[in-house]
Formats: sequence, structure tokens, C-alpha cells
Amino acid sequence: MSDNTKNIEEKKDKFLAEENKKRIVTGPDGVQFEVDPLQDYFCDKRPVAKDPKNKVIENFLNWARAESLWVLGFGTGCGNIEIPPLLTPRFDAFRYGIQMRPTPRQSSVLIISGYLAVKTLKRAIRSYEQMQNPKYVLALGSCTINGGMYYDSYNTINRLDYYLPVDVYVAGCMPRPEALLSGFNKLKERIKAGRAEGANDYANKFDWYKANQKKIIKDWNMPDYNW
Amino acid sequence: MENLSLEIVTLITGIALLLIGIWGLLTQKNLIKMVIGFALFDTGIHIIMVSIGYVKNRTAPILDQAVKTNQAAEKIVDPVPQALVLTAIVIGLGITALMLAFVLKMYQKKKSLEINNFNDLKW
Amino acid sequence: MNDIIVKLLWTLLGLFIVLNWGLLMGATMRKIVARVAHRYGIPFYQPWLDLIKLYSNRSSISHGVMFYLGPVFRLGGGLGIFLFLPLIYGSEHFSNFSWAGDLILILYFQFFGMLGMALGASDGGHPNSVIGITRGLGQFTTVEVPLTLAVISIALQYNTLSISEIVAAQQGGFQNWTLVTNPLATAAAMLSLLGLFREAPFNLVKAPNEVPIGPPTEYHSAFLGILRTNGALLHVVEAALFMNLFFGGATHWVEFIVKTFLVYFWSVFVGVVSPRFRIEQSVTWFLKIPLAIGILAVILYI
Amino acid sequence: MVGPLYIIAIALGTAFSLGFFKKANRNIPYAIMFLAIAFMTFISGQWLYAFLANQQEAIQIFTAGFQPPFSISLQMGLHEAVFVSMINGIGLLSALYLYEQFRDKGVQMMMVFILLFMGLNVIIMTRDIFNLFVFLEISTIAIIGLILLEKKEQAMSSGFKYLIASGIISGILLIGIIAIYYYNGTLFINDIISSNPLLLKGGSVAVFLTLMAIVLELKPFPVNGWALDVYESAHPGVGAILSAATGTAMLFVLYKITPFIADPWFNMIATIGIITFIGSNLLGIQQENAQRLLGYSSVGQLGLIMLVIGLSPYLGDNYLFIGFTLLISHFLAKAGLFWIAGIIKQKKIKNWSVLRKTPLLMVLFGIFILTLLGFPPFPSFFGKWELVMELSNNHQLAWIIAILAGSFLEAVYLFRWFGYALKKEIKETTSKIQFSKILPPFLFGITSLVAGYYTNIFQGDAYTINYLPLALVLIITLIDFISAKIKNSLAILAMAYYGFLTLPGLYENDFIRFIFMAIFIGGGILTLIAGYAYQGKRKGFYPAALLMFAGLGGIIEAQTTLQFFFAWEIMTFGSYLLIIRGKHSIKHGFSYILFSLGGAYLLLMAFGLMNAQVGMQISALSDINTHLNLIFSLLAIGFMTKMASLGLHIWLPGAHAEAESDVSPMVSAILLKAGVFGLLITILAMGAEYAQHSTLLYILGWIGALTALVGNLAASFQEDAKRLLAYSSIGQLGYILFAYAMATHLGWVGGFVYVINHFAFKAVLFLTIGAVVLRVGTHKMYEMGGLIKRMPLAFIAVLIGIITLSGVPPLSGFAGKWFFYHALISKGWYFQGAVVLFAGIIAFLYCFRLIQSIFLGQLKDNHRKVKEISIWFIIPIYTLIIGIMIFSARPHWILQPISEYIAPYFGRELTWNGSTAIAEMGYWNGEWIMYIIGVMFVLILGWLLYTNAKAQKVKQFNIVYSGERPFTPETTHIAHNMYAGYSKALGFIVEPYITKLWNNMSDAIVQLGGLTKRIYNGNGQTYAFYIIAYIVITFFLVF
Amino acid sequence: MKEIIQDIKKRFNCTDEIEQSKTQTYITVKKELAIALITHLRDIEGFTHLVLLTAVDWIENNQFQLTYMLNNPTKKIDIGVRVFINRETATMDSAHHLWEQMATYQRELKEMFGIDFPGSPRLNEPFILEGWDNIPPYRRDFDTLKYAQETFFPREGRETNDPAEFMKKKMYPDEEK
Repeated sequence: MSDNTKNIEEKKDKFLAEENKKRIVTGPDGVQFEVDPLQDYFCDKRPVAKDPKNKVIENFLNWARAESLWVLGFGTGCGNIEIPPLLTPRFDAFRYGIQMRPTPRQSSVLIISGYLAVKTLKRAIRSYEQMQNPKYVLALGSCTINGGMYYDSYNTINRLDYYLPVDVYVAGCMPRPEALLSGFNKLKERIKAGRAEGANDYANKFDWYKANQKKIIKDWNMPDYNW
Repeated sequence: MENLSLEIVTLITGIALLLIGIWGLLTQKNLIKMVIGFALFDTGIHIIMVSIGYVKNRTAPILDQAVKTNQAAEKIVDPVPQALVLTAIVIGLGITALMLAFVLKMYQKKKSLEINNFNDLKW
Repeated sequence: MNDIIVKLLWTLLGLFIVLNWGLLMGATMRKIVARVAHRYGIPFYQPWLDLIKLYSNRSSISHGVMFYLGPVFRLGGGLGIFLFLPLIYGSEHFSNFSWAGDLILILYFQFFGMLGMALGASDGGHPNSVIGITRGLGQFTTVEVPLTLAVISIALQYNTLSISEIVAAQQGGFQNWTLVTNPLATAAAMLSLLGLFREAPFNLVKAPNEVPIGPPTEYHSAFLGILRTNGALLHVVEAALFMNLFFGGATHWVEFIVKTFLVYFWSVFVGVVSPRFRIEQSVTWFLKIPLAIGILAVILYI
Repeated sequence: MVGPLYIIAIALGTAFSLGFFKKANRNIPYAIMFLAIAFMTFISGQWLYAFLANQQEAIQIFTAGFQPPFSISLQMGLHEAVFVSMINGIGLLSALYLYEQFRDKGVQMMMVFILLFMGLNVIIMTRDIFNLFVFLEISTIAIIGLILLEKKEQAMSSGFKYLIASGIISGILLIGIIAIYYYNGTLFINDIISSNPLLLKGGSVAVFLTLMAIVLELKPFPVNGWALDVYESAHPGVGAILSAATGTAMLFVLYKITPFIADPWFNMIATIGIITFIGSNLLGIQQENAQRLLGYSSVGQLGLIMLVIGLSPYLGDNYLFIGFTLLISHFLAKAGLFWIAGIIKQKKIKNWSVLRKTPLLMVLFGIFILTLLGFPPFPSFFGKWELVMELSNNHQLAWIIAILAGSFLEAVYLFRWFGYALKKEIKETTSKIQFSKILPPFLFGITSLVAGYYTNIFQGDAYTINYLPLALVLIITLIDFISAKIKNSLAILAMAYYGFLTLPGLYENDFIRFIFMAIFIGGGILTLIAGYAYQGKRKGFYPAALLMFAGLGGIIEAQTTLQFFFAWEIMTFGSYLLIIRGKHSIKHGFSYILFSLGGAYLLLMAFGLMNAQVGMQISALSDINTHLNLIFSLLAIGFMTKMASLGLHIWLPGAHAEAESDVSPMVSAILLKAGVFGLLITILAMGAEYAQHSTLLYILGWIGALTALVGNLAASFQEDAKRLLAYSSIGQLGYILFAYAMATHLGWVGGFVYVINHFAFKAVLFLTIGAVVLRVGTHKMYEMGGLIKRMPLAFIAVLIGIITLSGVPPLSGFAGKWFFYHALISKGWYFQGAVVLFAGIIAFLYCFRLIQSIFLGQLKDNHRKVKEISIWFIIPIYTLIIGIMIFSARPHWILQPISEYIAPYFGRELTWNGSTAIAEMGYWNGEWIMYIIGVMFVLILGWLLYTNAKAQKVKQFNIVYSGERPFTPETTHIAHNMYAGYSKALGFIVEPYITKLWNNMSDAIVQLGGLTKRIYNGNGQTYAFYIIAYIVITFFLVF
Repeated sequence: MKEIIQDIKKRFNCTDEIEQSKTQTYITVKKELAIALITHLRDIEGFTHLVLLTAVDWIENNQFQLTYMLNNPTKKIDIGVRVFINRETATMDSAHHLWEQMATYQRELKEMFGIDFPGSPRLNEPFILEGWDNIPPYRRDFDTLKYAQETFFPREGRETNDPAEFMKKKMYPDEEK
């Protein structure tokens, strides 16, 4: 156990929200028992990498996946303003099989659209983990690459790939929708080539990612993996 | 005054007494006065009874020298009302006495003879 | 026994046609909507890709047994309607299992899928699912009212509730269609159809901006795949039901395709140009003009 | 044979001899007095025996050896013997009961007491009218003496009022007697009768005054304030004597002088009687003081019997039977109730819950209340029945209505009282109860039961009632102290035995009755199995449950309307006892019994009207030819109270929701079918010709449709699971009403599908929800949630229940919908039908709400460790589910015979081809639908399992929450006010208009009572005025 | 405006009047009188709108400067009330009873500057710094660059340029400075 995780374990109680603390509950039959919300209400299994088996079938499936990119409507930073134009008649992302989904369960692409505050990162991680394998991360703007103009901020991450497996970076501050479309095309290429295995990477290097995440998310008060 | 034979007089007296008695019973708030009213009422009834049994020019149904047993059927008035009235008087007396006893007891309990003070039980 | 197997094979063929037509029709409609908005729109094969993707997702989660069974019920509902509905008039092969029950069976079989879906989605434990379902059920109750009256009206008109016989009675040209012979019932039913298909203005159930897509919030991967399959199937089957009842049925597949397309197009057409109703608005809407039309339709045939 | 004169002799002798005893010595005088009364009782009993056993002639006794009119004569005949025995019997028991009081007060009281009974004896026996007056006065004085047993000031003042009043009355009587003598010349009653004083000039006034005085002695409303005060303030033992003994004696006097009054005066007596009956019962409603309430009740009962005497010209040969059964009921019950009041020493009826500490007293209390109300098997039941029948035979409908209205008012306060005794929490503990006090009411209670039985025997063959089930109930009652498990087994055995006795025969002869009997017996056994889940003794449960089932069985078996009504009342009372067992049921049980009684009285009226035409055979119902609409309307409304149709439904939700977990299915799934059965035989009796063109049925159809709509809609807006199911029952019964009202072949088959389905799924749902409630300890749905993880079996049961309920294929609910659609189109009830179908879809709302709020969604903290529902619930539930499955797959097994049964009545609209039902407009094959759906389901599930084999199981908070996480299960579970939007749109339909209407009505009655009771201002003088005014007004009304 | 200033100067002993513009004036008041002054301004002088509450870290003077910016919507004038508080103790009286939104400002100051407002609702709930365990980041003794470099895995090879210089160099390489 690294110092950091130890640190977090110690502080867990301090940052634990009231409703997530362990409590004694009386059942209807009068028997008292303990409820530990983090244990009882959340699944604490680790993610499992699911490697493709048959090459030929997988190529076909990857083609289908690439042509059917469902994007989670989650705007993380100022870059989110560039996403709605994608859907307008001018850019019309639908023709590339791109559509927005309101729930991470059904989405396959998470767009990190710009700088990520630590607080937002926590939500982004949660959303990412709730998406289903295979899933892809598209990072927009300099901020996700090296912090951009917020490189020295006390609260903004510098590089996203330490926390989430990024498939494609789209540079710019901010990148225009055209650049975004180009990024999507890049992503499609990667998927079709079978290189966009971010979900499996995340599962395989889970401890590393978690350590990085926990380093900056100091009030880590959730299960390690948000199913 | 010729029409006013004895039985009519007594009958009227009886009815008058009866009505006076009822009037007293219904208007007087004093318990004692109510009892008196009742007594008048009772007496009125008794007089009515006697008057009903009266037959003109006959005597009381007492068999003595004046009235021989063999003439009794013609001489005396109807004896039954007389007998009845005796019983009725006794009973009336009994009731009046009982009433007075109650009045006494009630007075002892509440130190009052006002009928309006004795309506705790109602509705 | 042999008969049954042959029957099953034909039914599977019908299912294959209907399913693919449903997917294609969905894509076409989306393309039409896109063109209305001056967009290019999705490629016509997009629904197939989406389905393949969903079925091939590598991971999935389950909230419980009922959550797992929900989509099964849902597709069962759609498939059931398909099975009990004669598709092509006069075709022995494509009348499916319609001898097991009449129109009433189909009307009530709609609930099978709805109920299962409602239960499955609620088992997911997501509040938005339940909100969506309550809205959906509430809206559905009044959607059915004009439809019921329309069904009564045509039952009176044709003196039967057997779909095959209703279609048979409409043969012989345009002038024999219920649309012509009983326009009021048709109108009431077509207004109900708007609610059945849940396009705007009656799409509060899905309401993407308020409760993320309502009931299927938690559904994903193969679950969602099944739901989408059902969606495609159901659109065609419901349209086919209306086609059979009001538009003379279909004697061959081309007619089938054209007519179901037009029926579905009616709902999309209204949806494209409409805003969205609140739930109490949509609940009461069906109890106003559509109900009045339905009552008139019945009165005319008493 | 000891001569009756010895009664007087002994009484007088004892009274005088008691005077020799010192005040201090009390036991010996008491013994002497007791022996004297015992001997008096013996003499009278001996005469009674002589008359009954040997058919002896009545004897005349002439005092002083002269013939009347020259001497006082007494008569001892059968009637006199009966009454004297009653009087002396109650005297004996009163002496026993008042033992302590006698010891306190000493010899004088004993003298007064024995003189009172002597007086009453003579009053009954004497044939001399003046003698009557004398002994009347003696007993009055004696009574007033007894009032002084209670030393309170209130007793004093009420005694004084009593004195004033009886003084005036005796004055009137005296005038009347003397006037009779004046016009008649005789005091001998027999002579008066033969001379017929009314024909003489002025004789009628004399008779009027006498009659009025005697009537006034019976305390007619509103001239009875003093008597009520005495009832309230006197010792309860004295109250018993005053009400039972004196009242009885005075009634006999009235009976004795009836031969010389004329017809219009009978009407006068009847009017006075009915005014008294209704008036005092009306005032009883608001009464909180137990003894005063009993006083009102006494007055009311005496009024009723006065009414019977007044109506005697209409009653024919049955006059004495009716009068006597009512009188004996009043006699036994009122004395018993007064005695109980004396035992528990609670003034307020709200405090009578202490009765529950002594189960024997509670049972006796129940017996007396039922005896008063004319519930079977007590004598007054038969009396009231005959009364109504005879009145109806003579076309006296108005009197019937008035009597039933009065009875209803009486039931209101008696059942309110009974409810308090059964349910109010016990505040004080009662002291030890002496044997001498409990013996008299106990004996009277037993007598009530025996009297009821012999009354029925006395009535003859046409009135045979199967007492076997009641005997079983009695046995269970007697062994109430043993463990519930044993009683449960015995109850199940008893039910099974009953089923074994009846079912095979019914299956052969009458398939419809067989279906209902099977529902009653089978459902009963299944719900009783759930009773094994309860620990302890469950006191009172089994008698009540078996009583209800006995009644239900009796309804099916009934051949005559009497048997039917008998069983109906038994069933009503049994179910009332069951319903009121719930924790908060006091109010609901009350409204249930009132609605049921109201309905029962309507039935009674209908049976009366029917009896006048075709007699009592139920099968003869179809022969009636006049008043068709009236009779059928009465029957329909009567049965609809049990079916909880719209307008008459307000008792149901509370009653069903608050009942115990295994009682709810009994009263919902099973009991409601009694109303359905009644309606069914009614419509069958109408015959197709009448039924299919009847406005009544048309209206019923609409009521059914609206009931379904309102019931289902209201169910959707409930927060309480059991209340939801209760409203759902209302809705479902609305369907059934609608179906039967159609009176067509298809409609009726549909109705039967609904009856069977509703029985099955409502039993499943109520049992399951009840079992869940037992586990989680709350009814509120929003306090549950996510229980599917803890109770999968319960979930499956509810799932199947709601699928059946909502009519989704392939389960049998769909069959109902299918028949409905076809039936309503063939019948032509399109719009009603559309309303019903709309209601059917609304059912989805509450079905979903039920299952989602309880089983799906988020599991609550405190339910994380609850267990699966009890095995004793699972067994009946799954038995029923198997039944549903069989019925769904093979509907023709049951529906085909039913279909065949109905076809002759309404014309065939449905044929069966194997398992395919073919109607004119369509077809349906339940079996194949089941197969197709089954295969399809398996295929899809297989496909899903193939594509989605390794789904990760997650926990309840692993849901997408916009990047956040849920806070607590409570805030994440959508259950409270679930259909807010929907209620905004359609909630106006379920505003409680009808509840308000009934509330306003009952408020108005209570207000009326409240205003009327102001006449009793407590002032003796006012009461005296009332007497005078009453006589004057009556005089002017009569002459 | 002038009158108001004169008036409150007298009443509340205000100093350092700075008239930024005709409609905007700043004054300084002692910590003890600050809440009273604000209440007075709100209730008597009609400054019913709280524009903002902000802080400046005068680390040199070991002081925090709080500025309550108030607006009088009828007269369309603003007044800024400045209060200096000790940087070590960093406590100020809460004014959430005057404006509900004051609590939000105070919460922010607590989170970013560590200034305590005892009694203010939800004061310790963070807006953005969930789980922050360092000194408050807006204090000038907090070195954000150092913190970011230690914490956020800076990507190697990053070059930082002044945009004006960089673009000038790139677009007009010939021009000399």
C-alpha cells in the first residue's frame, strides 16, 4: 500500500459524506444490524479486461463499432461549446454514425472537452467507469494534453492520460468542430485497426490509474470502480 | 240552581280541583307546592269518582239502622266507587307521603326546594 | 407436426422481412427528419450497425433478475403482436398464428411488453426510469380510449373482431377501405396512433432533456439491442395493425411496405412539426377531440 | 299443583314477616326472601309446565268466593303462566344479583323488592281493571323504593320525577277506570270486553284515557324523560327489573286490554309505537352514557312491541309469535345488558373495552346486542322476519320501511358500542367479578341461544335451518382458549368436512352454486392455512372466521329466502368480527356493519314483497309478477352494498386495508362474492326477457362501469398497499357488476371469469402483500422498495397476480377482457363498455405502482435483513397460482360447463371448439396462446443469455446518476405520490364526493338527534307538562 | 451620495473615502462597526442589493481586506465597504442574516482564503476543493505552480511563451524589438 492510499484510507472517514457512513439500523423485527453503505450499496468488484477472440469477427465488429459512435453528453469544460455545432446542419455529425446519448450506460465515447478540475475529474471517472466495454476517450484541447493555460493551477489536471486511457487527443484551444470531426475520424481509424482498447488497458493497468486518481482526489470516498 | 244537583256540583268541584292541581303541578317551582298540587289533583280525582257513583237522593252505602240490608239496593248509592275511592285515597296518600319523603331527602342533599335545581340528568 | 414446422419457417421469414423493414423504415424516417432540418442524416444502414454494436458489447451489468427479464418481456410483447397478426391478406404463409385469437388479443398483448419493460426498468433502481414509466403508463391509459371506441366502431361496422375478416371486408378497391367507409373511426384511431408511437408531441416518456431517455436509462449492450430490435419490430407491426384495420390491409409485400411506411410516416410527420406536451396535457388531450371523434364514430354505427 | 294465589300470599307474607327482623340481621331475611321468590318462580314454572305439557285449560280464580264482578278475579292461562314465569325468573336472578345491595340496605329493601314482584305478578294475572290500577301503584311505589338503592342525589331527583309522572299517569288511569265503570257498570275485564264499551256513549273517552295511561306507563317517546333519568341513575340491577320485568308486565296489560279497543286505535298504538321506536333510537345515537343508552334502547324496544300490538290486525295468527319473540329478546337482552353494566361499572360506553378482560362477559355482551338487533339465531330474528313477511302480505310497505329504519338506527348505536367494547384500548382494570353477578347474565345468554333455536323449531318445517355449521362454530368458540395452531387445523378440517358434505352434490346439480361454494370453501381453507403463520392463541379469530364461512355456505345452500337471510346475517356478523380485528378498524368495521345491515334490510323488504306473492322458495323468485322493478331494485341494491358498488363502497377500503393479513383475502377475495352470488340469482330469476330490456340492469351497468373507473383510479392514487388493493377490489367488483348486468351469455361467462379470477388473484395479492406487511411492519408502499432481492417468491406471486389482474395475455385475466369486448359489442353497451375498458387500462397504473413501490427500486436500510414471507403464506399463494395457471391454459374446463349452464337462460352466443372459444365476432384459444408465448419467451431469453452471458451483478446504488451517486435509498426510490402528473389531469374524478355525501347524511341524522334530545331538559315539571300535552294532543288527533 | 457618505462617516467613524466615480465610492470601516454599517446602509439608505463580497490578501500588512459591495437600485449608486481583518485569526462576523446569498460568498471566502464566518450556514462545505488538505489556495503564500507540478504529473517538454512575443516572432521574424 503506497503512502498515498494509506493516507486516503486514513482520511476516508473525514471526507465520507454523512449518508455513506456506517450506521446501526433496526429492522422491522426489532433486530439491530450494521449497514455499511459503501459495502452494501455499491459493487466493489474490479474491472476485467475482455480481450477479443476471433480476429475476423472482431474486425467486423470493430467496423460496426467505429461507425456507431455514441457520445456521452457530458460537458467537462469550456470546450463543450464546440460540441453542439457538430449536430447542426453545418457539420451534421450524424452522417458519421455519431449521436449523443444522455446516459453513460449506452455511450461508447467519452469526450473530455477541455480543462478538468479535480472535482470534475471525479465525475468524469465515474461516468467513464459506468460505460460499457469497448469504450473510447476523446480528449479535446491543450488543457487535457498538458494543462494548457491552466498548467499551474492548483485545481486543474495537467495530462489526462494519467487518469483515463485516452484514445485520441485533439489539440487546440479550443479545437473547432472540424478538428473534432477529424478527431472522430482518427478514432474510427484506431477502432478499425483494433488499437482502441482503452477499456482493456484501463482494466489491466487499473492499479496505476487508481493510484494516480487517488493522488489528486484526496477525498476518495467511493468504491474503486464505479460499476 | 235547580239544575245543579249534587253530583254535578261535586263533579265540577272535582274537575276544578283536578285542574287547579295540574296547574299547581305545572307552574309552581317549589317542590312542596308541587306536592300540594299533586294532592289537589288526586283529591279532585277522588271527588270525581265519588260523584260518578252518586245516585240522586240516595244515601251512603253504609248498612246500619238507616239503611236496611234488604232495602240497600234501592237506598244506597253505587257502593263500588265508594270502595274504589277508599283504596285510591290510600294509594294517593301513600304516594304523597313518598313524595314528601323524597322532597325531604332532596332538600337534605341540595338545601334547595327549587325544581329547576334538580335537572342534573338530562339528554 | 410437419405443418407446424413449415408454419414456423414461414413465420420466421416473415419476421426477417418485417424486422429488416422496420430497421430500414426507422432509418428512412430519421433521414427524412434530418432533411427537414437541412441535414444529410444518418446512413440508411445505421440501425443495423447500432444493433451489431449493441449486441457485441463486451461487458454488461445486471441489476437483478427482473432487470434481465425486462427486455425479454418487451421483445416478447412485440413479437407476440407480430405472431398473432395476419400480415398479408390472403396469404396462408404470412398469416402467422392469427387463428389463436382476434383483435382483442392483439390490443391486450401490447401490455405484455409494456408491463415487462416497466418492471425491468424499475428493477434497475433508477428514479428516471420510474418517472418515465409513470408518464408512459399514464399517457397510455387515455391513448387507448379513442382507439377502443374506434375498434368498437369498426367491429360494429364489419360485425366481426377477426382481423382477417376485417381485411377481407375491405377488399375490392380504395372505396371499400375503412378510411373511406368509416372516416371517423379512422380519425380517432390515427390520433391514438400518435400516442402509441410516442413521437412528439407525446414523447415526454423518453424526454431526453428532462429524464435521460426515461425507462431504458439503465439498459445497455444486448439489453438495449433487444429493446431496439423490438422498437423496429413494433413500429412495423403496429403500423400493419392499423393498415389492416383502416387501410385495406395488404395483399402482397410491396403494398405492405408502402402502407406501413405511410402509417408510420403520419406519426413522424406530426412529430417533426410539434413541440412536446406535458404529461397532464397529453393525458387530457386524448380525452378531448379524439374522444369526441371516437364517440361520434360509435354513434354513427349504433 | 300449587295455586297461583299462593304467589301473592307468599309474597305478602314474606314481606310482612321480613318486618320482624332487625336491621342488623341481614342474611336470614335475605335467605327468606330468596326462598320466597324461588317458590314463586317454582309455582309459576309449574303452571307453565302444566300448560305447555298438558295443554291445560286456563283457570279463573275468584277471591273471596264470589263470581266477578263482585270480587276480584285472577286468571291463570298459558299466557299468564309464561309472563309470570318470566317475571319471577328475572326476580329470582335479580335477587341473586342484588345480593350486596340488599345486604347494604337491609330488610326494607327486601320488602320493597318482594312487593314489587308480587305487584307485577298480580298485574299480569288480574282480570279486574281496578285491581290492576292498585297493583300498578304498588309496583310503582316499590320501584321508586328500589331506586333508592342508589344513594346518589341524582337517583333522588329522578325518583321524584318518576313519582310526579306516575302520579299523573295513575290519576289519568283512575279517571279512565272510573269512567269505564260509569259507562259499563263493571270492572271485570271479561265483562268489559263482552259489553264493548266503545259502542256506548262516552265509553270511547273512558277507554281512551285508560289506554293512554297504560301506553304512558310504557314510556312512549317523547314522554319518557323521567324514565330515562331513572334508567340512568338507578342501580343497573334495578334498571334490569324496570326495563325487563316492569316493561314486560305493562306490555301484557296492554295486550290484555286490546280486546276492547277498536281498529282506529290500533293505528294510534302503532303510531305511538313507531314514533317511540324511531325517536328513541335516534336519540340513542348520540348517547355516551351506557345506562341511559340502555334506557333509550328499552324504550325503543317497548315501542317496537307496542307497534306490533298496534299492528296486530295485520299480523293475523302470527301476531302472538312476533310479539312474543320480540318481547323475549328484549327481556333477555335488556336484563342481561343492565346486569353487565352493573358488573363492569363503567358509565361511558367508550370505557366498555374493559369487557375484553373477561371473555365470557364479552361473549354475553355480543349475544345480547345481537339478540336486541334481531340477528340470527336469536328469537327476535324470526320475529322480525315474520313481522316483515306478514306486513308485506298485507301490503303495509310503509310500516316495514319505518320499522327497518328504526332498527337501523338502533343498530347504529349498538354496534358503535359493540365496536368500542371490542376495540378501544383498555384504560382501567376492573375489580374481581363475583359469581352471583355473572350467573344471571350467563343464564340469560344461554336462554337467548336456546330460545332462538326453539323459536325456529316452533316455526315449523318450512323454516328449517341447518344448524350444523353453527354448532361447529360453537365448538370452536368453546375451545377458544387452546393454541391457534390446533384451532387452525380444526377449522380447516371443519371446512373440509363441510366441503365434502356439500360440494359433490352441488357439482352434480348446480354448477354455478358449485363454483361459488368451491370459492368459499377452497378459498377459506387456503386462507386459513395462512393462519398457521400466527403465533399465540388468536382469541376470537376462529369463531368469527367460521361464522363467516358458515354464513357463506348457508347462502349457497339456502332453499328459502329465510335460510338465505339467516345465512346472510350470520355471514355479515362473522365478517364484521373479522374486519374489526384490525388495529385501526373500529371506524371501518362500524361503517361496514352499517352498510351491510342497510343492505340486509333492503333484502328483507324484497323478500317480504316476494313472500306476499310467491312464498319463500328462492326458486320461486322467477315467478313473481308484480312489483318486479321494486323487488329487483331492492335486491340489487342490497347485494350491491356487499359488492361495494359506487355509492355504497365507502366502507370497503378501510375495512379491507386495516384488516389482518389473512383476513383481508377472506373479506376481499371471498366475502365480496356473496354479493355477487346474490346478484346473480336475482338476475337469473328475472329471466332473459325481463333482464335484457330492464332499465334497472341498464343503470346497474352504468354503475358497474363507473365503479370500475373510480375504483381503479382511486387505487392508483393510494400510498397504502392494502388500501390500494381494497380500491382495486371495488374496481374489479365494478367489472363483475357490469358483466352480470349485461344479462347475456357472453357477459355472464365473462362475469364468471372475473369472479374466479378476482378470487384467485386478489387472494394471491392480499395474502402476499399481507405477508410482506407482516415482515416489513408497514403498509406504506413508499416505505418499502427493492424487496425482490429479499423475497423473490413473493415477487413472483405478485407479478402473476397483477398480470392476471390487468388482463395481459396469456394468463386468465385476458379471458375476462376478451369476453367483455365481445359481450359489450353484442349487447350494445358501447359507452359503458368503453368506460370499463378505460378502467381496465388504468388498472395498469396501480398494478405497476404496487409491484414497483414494494418490490423494485431501492431496498431500504432497515429491510436489508428481512426474510422471505412465511411458508404458511407461500403454500396457499402458490396453490392459487397453480390454479390460475391451469385456468389460463385450460379455461374450457370450467368455462364450458358454465357456458352450458347459462345458455338456456339468455340464449347461446358462444360455442366451444376444444379450447377455442368462438363468439359471433371472434375467437380465442387460451391454450395455444399460452404455448406460443411460452416458446417465444424461452427463445428470446436464450438469445439474451447467449449475447449477454456474463453480466456483472451490481448493487442498488450502481446506477448512473449524472456523474454523482445516489444519496439514500429513500431519496432514490420513486414511490410517493407516484402519479402526480396523472392526478393533476384526472384526479378530480376521485374526489371523495360520495364519502362527503354519506358523511353529511349521517351528520344530519346525528344533528337531528342532538336537536331532538333537547326535549329532555331534566326538569320534572316539564315532563309532567309533556304528559298532559301528550294526552291532549293525542286526544285531538284521535277524536 | 455625498450626504450619505458624510452621514455615515460621522455615525460610523469611517475613513479612507475613495470616490471611484460619481456613482461609486469606497470607504473603510472598523471591523466591529462593519455589520452595523452594512445594516444601516441596507435598511436606512436603501442599498438593498448585495453585489458581492470579496477579499484581498494583503500579506505584507498581515491583513485581509474584505469588500462588501452594495448597490442602491433606486438611486443607482454603489458603495464599497472595506474592512480590514487580521490575517492570522482571519475571522469576521457573518452577515448571512442580511442577505441570504451572503452565506454563499462567505462559504467561498472560507474555502479559498480560509476566512472564518462563525454561524454562517454550510460554511465548511466545499464548492470545488473537495478534500483539500493544503493551505487555502487564494492565500498569497500558497505556491500554485509548485503545487501543480508536485501533484498533476506535468507533461515534459512543455514550452511556455508570452503569446504576444511568440506570435510576433512567428509572424514577423524580421522585426527587431
